Amino acid sequence: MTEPLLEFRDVTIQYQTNRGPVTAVSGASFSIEPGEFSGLVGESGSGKSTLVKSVIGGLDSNGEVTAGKILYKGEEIQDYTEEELNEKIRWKEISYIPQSSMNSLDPLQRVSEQAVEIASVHSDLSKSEALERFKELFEIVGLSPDRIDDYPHQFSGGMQQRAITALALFLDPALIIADEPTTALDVIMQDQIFKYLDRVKANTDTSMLLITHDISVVFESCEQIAVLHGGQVCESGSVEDIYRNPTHPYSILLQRAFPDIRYPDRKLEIIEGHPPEQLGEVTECSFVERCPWAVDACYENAPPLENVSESEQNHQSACFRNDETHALKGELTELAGLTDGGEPNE
Amino acid sequence: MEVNPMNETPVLEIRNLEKYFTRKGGFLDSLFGSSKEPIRAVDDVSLALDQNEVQGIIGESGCGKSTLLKTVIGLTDPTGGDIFYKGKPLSEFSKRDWKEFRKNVQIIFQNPFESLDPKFTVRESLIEPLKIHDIEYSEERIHDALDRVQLNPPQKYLDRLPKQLSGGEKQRVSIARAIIVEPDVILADEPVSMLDVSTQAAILRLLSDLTEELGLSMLYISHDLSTVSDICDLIHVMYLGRVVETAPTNQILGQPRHPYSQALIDAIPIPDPFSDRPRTALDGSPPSPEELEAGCRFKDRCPERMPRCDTAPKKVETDPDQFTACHLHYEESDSRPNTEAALQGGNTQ
Amino acid sequence: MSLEVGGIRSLKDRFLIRDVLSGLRRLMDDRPAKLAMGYLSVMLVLAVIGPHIAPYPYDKILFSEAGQILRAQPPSLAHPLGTTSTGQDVLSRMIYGVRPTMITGLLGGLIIVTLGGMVGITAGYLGGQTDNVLMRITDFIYSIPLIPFAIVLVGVFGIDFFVTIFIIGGILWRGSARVLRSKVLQIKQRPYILMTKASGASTPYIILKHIVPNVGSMVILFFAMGIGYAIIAQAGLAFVGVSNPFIPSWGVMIRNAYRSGLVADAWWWSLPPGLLISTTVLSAIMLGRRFEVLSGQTDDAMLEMG
Amino acid sequence: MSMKRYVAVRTIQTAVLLMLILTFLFMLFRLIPGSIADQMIFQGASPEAVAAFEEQWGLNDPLHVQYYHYLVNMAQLDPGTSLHYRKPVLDYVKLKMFNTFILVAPGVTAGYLLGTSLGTIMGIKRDSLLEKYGIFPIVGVGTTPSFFLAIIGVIIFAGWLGLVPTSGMITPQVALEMGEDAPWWKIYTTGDFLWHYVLPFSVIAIKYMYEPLLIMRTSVVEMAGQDFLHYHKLTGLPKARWIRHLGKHAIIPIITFYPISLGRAISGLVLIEIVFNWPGIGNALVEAVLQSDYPVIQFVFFLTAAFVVVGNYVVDIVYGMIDPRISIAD
Repeated sequence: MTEPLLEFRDVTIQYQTNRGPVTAVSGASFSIEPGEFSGLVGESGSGKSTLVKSVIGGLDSNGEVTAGKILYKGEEIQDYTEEELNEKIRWKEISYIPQSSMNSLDPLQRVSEQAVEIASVHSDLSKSEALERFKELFEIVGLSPDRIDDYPHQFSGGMQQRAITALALFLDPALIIADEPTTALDVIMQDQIFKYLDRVKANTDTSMLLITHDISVVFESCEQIAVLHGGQVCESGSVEDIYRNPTHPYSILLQRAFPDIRYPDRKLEIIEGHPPEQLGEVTECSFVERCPWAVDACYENAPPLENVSESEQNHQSACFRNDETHALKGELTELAGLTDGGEPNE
Repeated sequence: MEVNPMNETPVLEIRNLEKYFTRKGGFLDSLFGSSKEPIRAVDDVSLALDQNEVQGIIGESGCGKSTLLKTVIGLTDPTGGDIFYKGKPLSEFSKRDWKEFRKNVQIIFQNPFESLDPKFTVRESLIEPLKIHDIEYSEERIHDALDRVQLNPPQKYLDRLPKQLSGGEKQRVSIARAIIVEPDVILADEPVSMLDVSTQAAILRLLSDLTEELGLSMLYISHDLSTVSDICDLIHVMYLGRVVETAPTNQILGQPRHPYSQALIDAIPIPDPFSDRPRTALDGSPPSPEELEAGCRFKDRCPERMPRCDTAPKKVETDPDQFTACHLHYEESDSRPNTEAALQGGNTQ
Repeated sequence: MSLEVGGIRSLKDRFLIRDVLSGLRRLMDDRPAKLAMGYLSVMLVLAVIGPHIAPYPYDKILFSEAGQILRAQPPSLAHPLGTTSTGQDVLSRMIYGVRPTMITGLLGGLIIVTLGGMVGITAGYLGGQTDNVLMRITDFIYSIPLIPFAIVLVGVFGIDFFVTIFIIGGILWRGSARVLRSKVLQIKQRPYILMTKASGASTPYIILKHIVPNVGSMVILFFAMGIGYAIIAQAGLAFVGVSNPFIPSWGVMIRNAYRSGLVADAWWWSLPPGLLISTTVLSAIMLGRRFEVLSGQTDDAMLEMG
Repeated sequence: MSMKRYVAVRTIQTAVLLMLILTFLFMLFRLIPGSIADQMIFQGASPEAVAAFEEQWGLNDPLHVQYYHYLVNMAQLDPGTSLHYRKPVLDYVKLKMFNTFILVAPGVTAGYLLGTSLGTIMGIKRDSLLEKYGIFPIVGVGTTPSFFLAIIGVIIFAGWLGLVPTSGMITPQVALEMGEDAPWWKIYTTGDFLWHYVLPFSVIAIKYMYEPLLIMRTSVVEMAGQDFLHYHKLTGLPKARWIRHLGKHAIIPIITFYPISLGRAISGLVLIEIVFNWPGIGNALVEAVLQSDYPVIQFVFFLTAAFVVVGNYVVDIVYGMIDPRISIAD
């Protein structure tokens, strides 16, 4: 196995508040291999945005990685200063597609000017070379190249999203972090964006970390997936393994909460409650309050991520009842009256 | 207002509804000689909602679906066509009719975070519609409403302010507020789109159960076909102000006839890594509603574009109960004179 | 039945009381706010009882034992703040001056926030032509420089203490009107207002029950700022001399000190009233600002005043 | 809205506003108790002068004709003759205007520059000691009446330290020595003028630093939280460059606030001029009011109001040019 491109090792991130430290991420581990598209899934409050911010230094001033390591190409980057991040990481190595693409371009500057500025900071490209390259990228993301000199307000929401995607691809980064890149868009627009990202995947070695609440998007576009709940990684592995054999109760339920247009009559699973806000150290499974199968042990310790089976590489789940989940799932099928049609490839 | 005992009259009917926004042309516009076309946000929309029926209106943002809802509920006046409540047109409403209508037609909005007055407790939010409609109420009625939306026990929630509720709980209170006056019709404007998926299913199921239990009719608006399939009996697909296709839910999901409906369904991601769904074939985004050309509004993005598309298509019954406004589905000889006004859909049944 | 009627009444009562109480409770947890509140309370008490506890009548000319007028005496035990050039006790004048200052502030603030609130909320909520007309009027008021205008009006039409307050209030409402309007424009698009509207509630009902409570903290901020700016403007007019010179306000004191030509020498005469003006204004504005911040509103209102 | 349209709208609005102010003034001075002619005679004007005055303003005509004459006179910048000084108002006011201008323009500008830079620093370095405690003296200045600030200055720097004169613009002796024939601008080049100038200038700068400082501080904090600046930071722009971006956006509220501030500056300036006995239009206005010199009052008041209105207009146009959302139609 090669060295992972980006690796989180037992990362804990806390925010200092006047009520004490709030733990947004606790003991999270997972990694991204070169050339791979990886999805990080969780609902609001799961800590997924905090986790990605810790990589490129976007944490709020009261937030800090208090334990664990973030390794990029083997080098620890969690303690990098702003200057070091600017020098070594940002855009040269890791670029970023923000959630709020609508407001992420400077309204007072032409889009091309913003691209040229990035190029002048991070590369040796001349202005004309930079513009040439930016035009090519506009074409790749499905925008007309002669619109690079427009102001952001002249673009629609979907077009701004594409321009932001072009900027992320601009300097050939090794990794793109995309934070809910399509949440604000309509389905057709979302699919168009992913069409172009598919193209990137096919034609370059760039890896991507896709942060989203939408498990369908990850199943369709990524190879690896990590499911996050209440700051803990519940389960991680290849999308095929997790689809076929979800093991953590949260992944099992989350997967069944998503509508599948092929089975419009399937009853959707409901997960009661919300991810908890963790004050101080986390000493239990963050899903315990919402879990239908919680036992006493779940309150006493946070379960570690463990391999699920010998046969599935890299498939890990953090649940004390990993071995029993097949039986539990059966119970669920009965409870929810799930039709067999909902479980292809079993 | 009399109620037809046979229920043959739809509870709510919209006939050829139009809502055009004229852009403010003042003294200065005439100075610069720029006279502007009105924005046709809702253009010739017709539908009929029977008792205890749930219909969905699906379309991308900007297609006019929210304007349609606001027009139906009387927040803005239509510029053409009419709305009928139990057979009576809104344009002929007396003051009393309006009062009756406003009690019986309730709305639920998209954003749960702004749907409740931040200064009102849950109790006050629930009492307010009763007070406005001069309905006598008891503590029981309020408890009952919270019970129905599964906020248990009610005492726990009554004195909370909205900021002390989660998004899902807020939306439940909004629903309770809507049903507490015992309406006939609920208009729902994407009530789950801002909630987490784990909560979405719960709210959808709640709405579905409530319409069944209380015999409500509902008009449900959404941009997302996948979430409404469970709840709606009939679906209207809307594109740039017009309804392009109307069909029962399973029929439209299984065999969409309009290329736009097809594209909408094809673009929905499938939670299955083995599905191999092809990406959408559509490029670009909808044109601005400010500069619409004659003919079919979808023609510039349509993979099936033909010369005929420059005339407005009429709506034909392509399959039983399925109405589609597309030239693909009827011969030229069928077409009536191609003025837009003459081309009405047959979708009012 | 009684329960229902009680329900309605308690709703209305509790509604307002709850808001004010929770605001006050939050203020009391805040040290600077407590300090400002304490200071203003003392000022209010002095405004009521000041003339009764002042050591001397403010206009009494004091003589030394030798029969000489005590002109511009520096601070001493008998006169902790010294005397004026005409032999009056500065401390007594200061205490007398609290009352006109507080009247100016409260009345001025009230006028400002009432006019501004009415114009801003009406314009914002009704929109259309009403909004257009009201905002053009506001623009017009914005073009009037307050002090020159007041000088002209008061100078030409005669000098009266209350007239100056009305002029000040009649101009300074413009800032609050503008900000409140834009706030109301935002609020009226919120679903809860649309919902109430769709259920057939009347416009006055919506304004009173939903709009006003939701701009309440901002209204209070403008009231506080109005107090401050009215006091400053009034002092300015008194200093120019276009205010009733026989009302012993702090502004008049500074004017007298300045006109006596002793302003640099008799610092005990001119500094105390000026400092009191500053601290009073500061306390009022800070209190309003804390209230607004603690009520969770934004602070964009702060600078649009005046 | 296109830029052309935007400019047209603002131009028309401004013209209407100026007309409104003129009309308002016209009505105001027709409401004055007693006739102006009586007032003139009371002040010792000759009957001929009274007649000339009535002729110029058409005072014996019906109101609408008077209004017409009034507008024509004002449009020709001919506001009549001062009742007190017996010379054309414009001649009398011209020099006063210059005196005011030379004090207020550099003073307010210096205040703006200082306030904006300090505000930027405070906004960027939040939680620093400067931000935490530096705000107190600033707010203190903001809540102190401008004339009192000036008096404190006089007490400390003129009275106690004796560094500068207490009042005036020039020592009379110096002015006299220059002689009658010296060009009018000569006195502004003397060291004596500068000596008189320092204190009022500093007071104005300090007083008008407060608002831009607070606005800039809030604006910088607010802007730093904007998505596009966050994004720009994550693209790895060096700090200095990023701050330049931030500043460009954060300064917009300052620009839009400028006319309001200017209006207030003019208002407060009257008081500062009086403290320093500075021979500007503020002093002229008070003097004219005390002498019931209506033509002067009318014109000076119009000047100050027009200054605010036109300032507002210029700023709006500049703002329109900076922001492509206004200047480039989509």
